[in-house]
Amino acid sequence: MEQLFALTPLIPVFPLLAFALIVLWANKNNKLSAGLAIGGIGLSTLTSWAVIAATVAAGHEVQIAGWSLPVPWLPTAASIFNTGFAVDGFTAAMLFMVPLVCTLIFIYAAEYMEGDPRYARFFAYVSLFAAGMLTLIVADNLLLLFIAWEIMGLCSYLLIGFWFEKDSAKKAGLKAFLTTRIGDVLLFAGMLFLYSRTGTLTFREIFKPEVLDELSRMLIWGLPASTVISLLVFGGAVGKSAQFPLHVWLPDAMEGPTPVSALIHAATMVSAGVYLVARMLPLFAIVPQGTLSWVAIIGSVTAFFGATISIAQNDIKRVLAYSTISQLGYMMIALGLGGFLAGVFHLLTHAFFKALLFLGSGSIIHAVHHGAEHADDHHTDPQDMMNMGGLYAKMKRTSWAYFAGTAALVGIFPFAGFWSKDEILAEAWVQWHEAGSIGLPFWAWLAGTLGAFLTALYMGRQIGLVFFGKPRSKAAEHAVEPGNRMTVPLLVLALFAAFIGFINVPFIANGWLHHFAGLVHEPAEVLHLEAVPFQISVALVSTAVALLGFFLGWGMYRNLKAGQQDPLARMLGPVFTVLKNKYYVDEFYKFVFIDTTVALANFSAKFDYDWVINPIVNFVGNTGRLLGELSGRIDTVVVDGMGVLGTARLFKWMGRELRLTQTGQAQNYLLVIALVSLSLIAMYLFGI
Amino acid sequence: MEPIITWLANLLANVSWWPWPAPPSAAIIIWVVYGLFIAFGIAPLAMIVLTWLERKIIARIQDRIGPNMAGPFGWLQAVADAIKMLTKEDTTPAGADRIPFNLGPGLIAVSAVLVFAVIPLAPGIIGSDLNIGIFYVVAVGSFGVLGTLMAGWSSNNKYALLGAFRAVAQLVSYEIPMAISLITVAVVAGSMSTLTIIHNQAVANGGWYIVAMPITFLVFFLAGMAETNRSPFDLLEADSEIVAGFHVEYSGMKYAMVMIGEYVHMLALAGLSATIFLGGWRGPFVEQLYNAVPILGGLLGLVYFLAKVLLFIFVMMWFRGTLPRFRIDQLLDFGWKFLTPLSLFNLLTSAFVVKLFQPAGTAGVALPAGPLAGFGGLGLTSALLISNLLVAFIASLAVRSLARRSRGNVLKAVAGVEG
Amino acid sequence: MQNIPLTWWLSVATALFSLGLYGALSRKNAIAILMGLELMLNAVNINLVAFNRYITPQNVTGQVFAVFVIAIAAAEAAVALAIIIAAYRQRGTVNVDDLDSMKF
Amino acid sequence: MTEQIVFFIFTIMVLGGGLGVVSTKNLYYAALFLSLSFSGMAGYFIMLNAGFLAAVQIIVYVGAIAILILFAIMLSRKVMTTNEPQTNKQNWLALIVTPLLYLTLIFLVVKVNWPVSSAAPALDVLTQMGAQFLGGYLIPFEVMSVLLLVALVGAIILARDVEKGRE
Amino acid sequence: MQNEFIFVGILTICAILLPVGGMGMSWMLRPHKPNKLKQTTYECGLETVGETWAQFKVSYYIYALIFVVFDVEAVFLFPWAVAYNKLPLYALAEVLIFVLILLFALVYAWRKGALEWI
Repeated sequence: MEQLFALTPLIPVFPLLAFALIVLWANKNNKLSAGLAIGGIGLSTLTSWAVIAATVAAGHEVQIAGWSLPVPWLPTAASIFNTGFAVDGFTAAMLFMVPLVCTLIFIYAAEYMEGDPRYARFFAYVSLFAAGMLTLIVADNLLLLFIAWEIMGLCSYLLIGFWFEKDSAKKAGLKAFLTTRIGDVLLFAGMLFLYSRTGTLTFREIFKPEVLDELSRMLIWGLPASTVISLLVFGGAVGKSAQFPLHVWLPDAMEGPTPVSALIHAATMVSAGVYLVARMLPLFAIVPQGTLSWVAIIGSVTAFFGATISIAQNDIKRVLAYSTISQLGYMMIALGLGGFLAGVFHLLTHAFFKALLFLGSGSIIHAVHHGAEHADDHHTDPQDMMNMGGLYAKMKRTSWAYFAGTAALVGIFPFAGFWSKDEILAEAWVQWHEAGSIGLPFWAWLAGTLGAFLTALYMGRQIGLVFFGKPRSKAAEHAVEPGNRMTVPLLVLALFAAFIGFINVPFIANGWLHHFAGLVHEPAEVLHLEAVPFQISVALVSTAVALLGFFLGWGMYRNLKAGQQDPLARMLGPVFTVLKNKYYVDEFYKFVFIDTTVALANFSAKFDYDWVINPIVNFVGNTGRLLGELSGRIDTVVVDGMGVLGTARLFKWMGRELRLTQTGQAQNYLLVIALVSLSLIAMYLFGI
Repeated sequence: MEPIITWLANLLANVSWWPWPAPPSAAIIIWVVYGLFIAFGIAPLAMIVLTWLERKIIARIQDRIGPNMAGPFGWLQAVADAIKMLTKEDTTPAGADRIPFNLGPGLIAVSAVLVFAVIPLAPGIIGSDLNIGIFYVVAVGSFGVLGTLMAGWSSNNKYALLGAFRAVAQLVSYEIPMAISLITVAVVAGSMSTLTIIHNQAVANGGWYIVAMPITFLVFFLAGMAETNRSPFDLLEADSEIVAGFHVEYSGMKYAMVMIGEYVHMLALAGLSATIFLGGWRGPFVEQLYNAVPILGGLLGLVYFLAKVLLFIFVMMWFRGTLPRFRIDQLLDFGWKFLTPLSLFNLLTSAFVVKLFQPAGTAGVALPAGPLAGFGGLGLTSALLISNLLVAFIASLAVRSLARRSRGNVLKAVAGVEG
Repeated sequence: MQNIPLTWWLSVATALFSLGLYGALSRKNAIAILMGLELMLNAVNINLVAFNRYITPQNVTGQVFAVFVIAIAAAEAAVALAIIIAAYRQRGTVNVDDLDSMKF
Repeated sequence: MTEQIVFFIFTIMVLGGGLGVVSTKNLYYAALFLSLSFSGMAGYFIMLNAGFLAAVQIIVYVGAIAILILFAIMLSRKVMTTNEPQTNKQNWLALIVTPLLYLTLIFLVVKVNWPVSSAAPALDVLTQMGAQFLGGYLIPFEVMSVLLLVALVGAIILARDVEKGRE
Repeated sequence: MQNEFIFVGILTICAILLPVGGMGMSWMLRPHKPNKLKQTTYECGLETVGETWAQFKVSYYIYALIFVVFDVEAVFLFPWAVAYNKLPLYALAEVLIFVLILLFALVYAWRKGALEWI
C-alpha cells in the first residue's frame, strides 16, 4: 500500500491536464470539453481514493507524521526553495471530500450549463480551479499552497464574472478579486516574515517544537514573531473564507453560475481559508491568549452576524451565501478554541451539505427559469424566493434532497450537521465550564447557539417559501424537475449529508475521524488534541433551538401569499431593514474606503499634476512668486515695500532659470550621474 | 620528425637575435610549422584543386568536358588561373573606402582558414584540441560575416552593397540552425571537443553520428552550404541579378582572397562534416595500425579523412550542378521557418533520448542511470535514429499541411480574382 | 599568468570604461552613444572575468555573470537600435540633441 | 615576458579600438573600431582562462551586435555627414569629467589591496558553467529567455510599425 | 594563458600572413596603371545613377534582430549541452522551458509577419 502514496502528485495533474487540453484543443467541442473535465476530476477522485486507502492502511504513525515527497524546486544562488507534497490524516480526509464533491458538481454542471455560449470555457476554468484546490491540499509547504491559493483566486474571479455581459457579474468578480486580494497580501507578508525568520516554508519543519519556540521568542515590531505571522496568515484566511470584515464579496459572488457557487463558494474554495488556519494551527497556538482568541472572536461574530443577515434575504442563493459565511464562522470558532478536529469535521460535513443545498437551489432556479420561459415571462427573477412556492409537488427528488441538506445544516439528529456543529458547541461549553467564568468560550457558545437558532429560522423560512404553500408566480407554476444528470448528484450528496457525520460519532468506532485526522498536530506539542466528550446538554439545547427556529420559520412562511408583506419584517420592523441591507457594511465600505480612496486619488492626481509636470523648482518658484506677490500686495498697501517684491522676483527668476536643467536629454542626465558618482567615489576615497 | 624538431629547437636557441629568454619549445615549432602548412599549403591548394575539380565535375554534369587543354585533364588550367590572379592589375574604385576595402577579403580568408585549427586530419594530427571546439567554429565564422559586410560596404557599388546585405541576412539566418545542430551533437557527445566527438564515434560507442542523427546532419550540412554561399544558396552573388554580389569590384589578388575564403570554407565544411558525422579519420584498421606503426596509421587515417572530405565536396558540387537557385524569400523562409524549428525540436527530442540512455553518475556526481542505460552505445544510436526519423516525419507532415493551406489560399485568391 | 598583475587588467578596464563614458556623453549620434555604452559594458566584463581569474580561480561565477552581461547587452542593443530606427523614421534624425520631447 | 607582449598587443586592440570608436567622425569606421575592440577583448578572455567567453564575445559582439549596428547605421545614414562635428555641447564638460573619473578609479584600483589567490584555474569551465546556469543561476537563466523574448517583441513592434506607417 | 589557445594565436598570425603575403606579392608583380575609367563603379557598363546608398529595407534589420536573439540563446545552450550528461533530469526540463519561451518568440515573429520578405 505504501507505494500508492507515490500517486499523490498526480492528483492535481489530471484536472490541470484537462484544463490544458480544453483550452488548447477541445474548446470547440462542448461534449468533449465536459467529458475531459469530468474525466480529469474523476481520475483525481480515484487516485485520491487510492491515496486514502494507503493512508488508512499505513496506520497511526503515518496518519500523524504523514508521507511526504520533498522536491527541491527553485535554486537561487544562495539557497533552494523547497516544495513538495505531503499526505497525512488531515490531508486524506480533505482528499476524500474535495475531489468527490467536485466530481458531482461537474456532472451536475454538464447539464446545468447546457446552452451557454461559453460552455467549454466554463469547464476549462473549473478544471483549473479543481487543480488549484487539489494542489493546495497536497502541498507540504506554504509556497506551493500560496500558488494554488492564487490560482483559485484567479479562477474565482473568472467564474464569478463568467457572465460578464451582466454588469453586476463583472463588478462582483472584481469585488471578489480585490477583497480577497487584501487577505492574500497579508498572507504573503506572513510568508515573507516566516521565511525570513525560519528559512523554510515547509509545514513539517515550521512545526518542529524548537522552531516554534524560537518563533515565539523572536520579535517583529516589538511583538512575538509567531503572533505577527499568525495574524497575517489569519488575515489571508479571513479574506478567502469570507469572515467578517472581509465577507462582503461572497454574497455578490452568487452572480456566478450556480455550480460555481456550489463548488467555489460553498464546498471548496472558501474552506481553503479554514484549511489554512487548521493547517497552521500550531503557529496560532503558541501564544495561548494571542491569535487564537482573535480567531474565535472573529468566528463568533461572523457566525452570528451572517446568520442574522441571512434571515432577511429573499434571493435563494444569497440566503445560502450568508449561511455559508455563518458556518465558516463556526469552523473558526472551533479552531479558535483549539478544537482542531471539531473545525475540520465541520469543514467536511459542511462541504457536503452546503454543496447539496447550492446544487438544490440551482436545480430550483433552473426549474423556475424553465417555468418562466414556458410561461413566456421574462420579468420574474428566478432566484427570488418570493416568486416561488409549492414547488414540492413539482420536483420531488430535489425537494427530498433539499430537505436532507436542510436537516444537516440545521443540525437535526442524526444528520451530519448535528454531529459536527454539536462538537463545536460542546468544545465551547466544556471550555466555559472548565474556566468556570464567563469568558470567551461562553460568548462563543452563546453566539453558536443563537446562530443555530437563526440558522434553523432562515432555513425554515426558505423551505416554507420555496416548497410549500401556493405558487406565487406563473414561473413557479410551470416549474419542471431537471434531468438525471442534475438530480443524481443531488441524491448522492444527500446520502452523504445524511450519513457522513457518523465518521466521527463518539459512540461509533470511538470517533474514528479523530484518530485518523485529528492528531496531525501532535508533533508540534502545543495543542491539546483530546476529543471532547459528547455533551448531552449541549445536544439537547441546540436541538431544541433548532427545532424551534425551524418550525417558527416554516410556520410563518409556508402559506405566504403573493404580494403579502414579509411576516418577519412586520415583526422586527426597522431591524429587519437593517438586516436586509446587510448592516450597511457595503455602504460603509463604500463610504470609508472607496470614497476616501477616490478622493485621495483625486487629490494625489491634482497634486501630481502640478508637481511632476512642472519640475520641483518651478513649483518652488511659483510658490515663492505667489507668496512674494501676496506679501508684495500687502506691503504695497502697508509700507509700499519694494524689497519684498524683489524677493518674489528673485524666486521667479530662480524658478525660470533652474527649470532649464530639465533638458529632456538623457546625455545631460548621464553627465550628472557621472559627476555625482565621481564626487561620491572621491568623497569615499578622501574620507570627506 | 622528432630529431628534426630537436635540431631546429637547438638551432633557434643558439640564435643570438632571439628575443625571448627561453628557446621556443618543440611544441611551438611544430605549431608554427603546422600553422604555416594550413595557411600556405592547404588554403591555396584548396582553391587551385577545388576550382579545377568543380569545373570538371560541373562540366560532366552538364554533359561537357571542361578544361582539357592545359596539362593532362586540364589541371594546369587552375595553376594558370592562380598565376593570372597574382599578376593581374588590381583596381580600386574611386569612391571606395580604401582600408576596409582591402581588409574585407583578408578577413574572409582568415576566418575560413582559422576553422582548421580544430579539425583533426589524422590520428594525432590536430592543431589544437580546444574544449570549445565546435563552438569555436561558430565563433570564427562571425569574422567572415563582418568581412563580407566590410567588402560590400566599402566598394561604393549598389550591387556590392545589396549583395553584402543579402549575404549577411543569409549568413545570420543559417547560423542559428547550424549552431543548434552543433548543440545537438554536443549533447550527444557530451563535449564540444572534436577529438572527443571522434572518439565517441567508435563502433563500440555507437558508431558514426550520421547514422544516429541524420536530421541533425542534414540541417548542419544544408546550413553549412548556405554559410559557404554555395549553390543553391548562392544568391548573394547571383550573377544574373546583382552581377556578383559583394565582390563585384574586386579583382586580382583581392578577388583571389575572396575565392580562397569561399573554397577553404567549403573544405572546412566538408572537413567538419566528416569529423563530426562520419567519424573523421576513423575507418577499418586505422587504430590498430596507428598503435603499431604511428606513421602508417596516420597516413591511412588521412586517406580515409580525405576520402570523406572529397565525398562531401562532390555532394556540394553535385548540388550546384543540379539545383536551381533559391529566391531570397524562399531562402530566408527555409532557414527560419523550417530549419530553425526543426533543429530546435530535434535538439529537444535528442536530449530526451540521451537522458534515457545516460549512464550512471561519473566522477563524484550521484546520478541515477537512465532507464535504458543498459543498451549502451548502439542502443543510443538506434534510439536517436528513430527519434530523428520521427521528427523528420512530423516535420514533413507539418510542411505538407502548411503547403496545402497556402496552396488553398492561393486558389482562393485566384478564384476571387476570377469571380 | 602571474606575470601580469591584476591591476593591469583593472587599469585597462577603467580606461575602456572612461572611453565609453566619454563616447556616451559627448557624441551627438544615438548610435555612437550606444557604441559608447557597449564599450562600458565590455569594460565591466573584463573586470568580472579578471576578478574571477585572480580572486576565485576555482569557480566560474564571474564568467557566468559575464555571459549574462553579454546577453543583456545584446538585448539592449537590439531594442535600442530599434528605437533609434523608429525615431529616425518618425523624425528624420538620430541626433539626440533633437530628440528632446522629454524637455519640461 | 611573452604574456606581457601578448597582453600589450591585445591592449592596443582594445584601447585603440575604443579610442577610435569615440574619436572618429565616420560612424562606419566607429563600428569597425568597435569590432576591433571586441576582438581584442576576446583575446583578453583567452588569457584569463575564459576561452568559452572569448568565443561568446566574438559570436555575440562581432558576429551579431556589430552587424546590427552596421545595419542600423545603414538604415539611418542619410543624415550622417562626416563634415560637421559629431560632438555635442557638453563635450568640454565630458572631456573634464571622464579623465577625472579615470584618475579616481585608477587611484582606487591601485590603492586597494586585492586578495589575489594563487590557486590553479578551474579546468572544467564549461561543465561548471552549464551546471551553474541550471543550478544556482537558474532564475536568471530562465529570465534571460523571457528578456530575449521581450526584446524581440519590442524591437519588432518598434521597427515594423513605423515601416507600415511609411508604406 | 590557456595552452591550447596558443596554436590558435599562431594560426591567426599565419592566416593573416596569407592575405598580407599574397597581396604584397601581387603588389610587386602586377602592373599599376589606374585611370579614371577603370576606377568607375562597375554596373555592367552603364553609368551609375544616384547614390550608392539606395533605399534600404527594414526587413534586413529585422532578420539581424531575430538572429541576435537566437544567437544569444545558442550561447546559453552550449554550456548546457556539455554539462548535460552530468546533470539530473531537471536539466532537460529547465532547458525545455527556456527553449519553449524562445520558440514562442519565433512563433511571435512568424505570426507578426517579421519573417516575411516583403
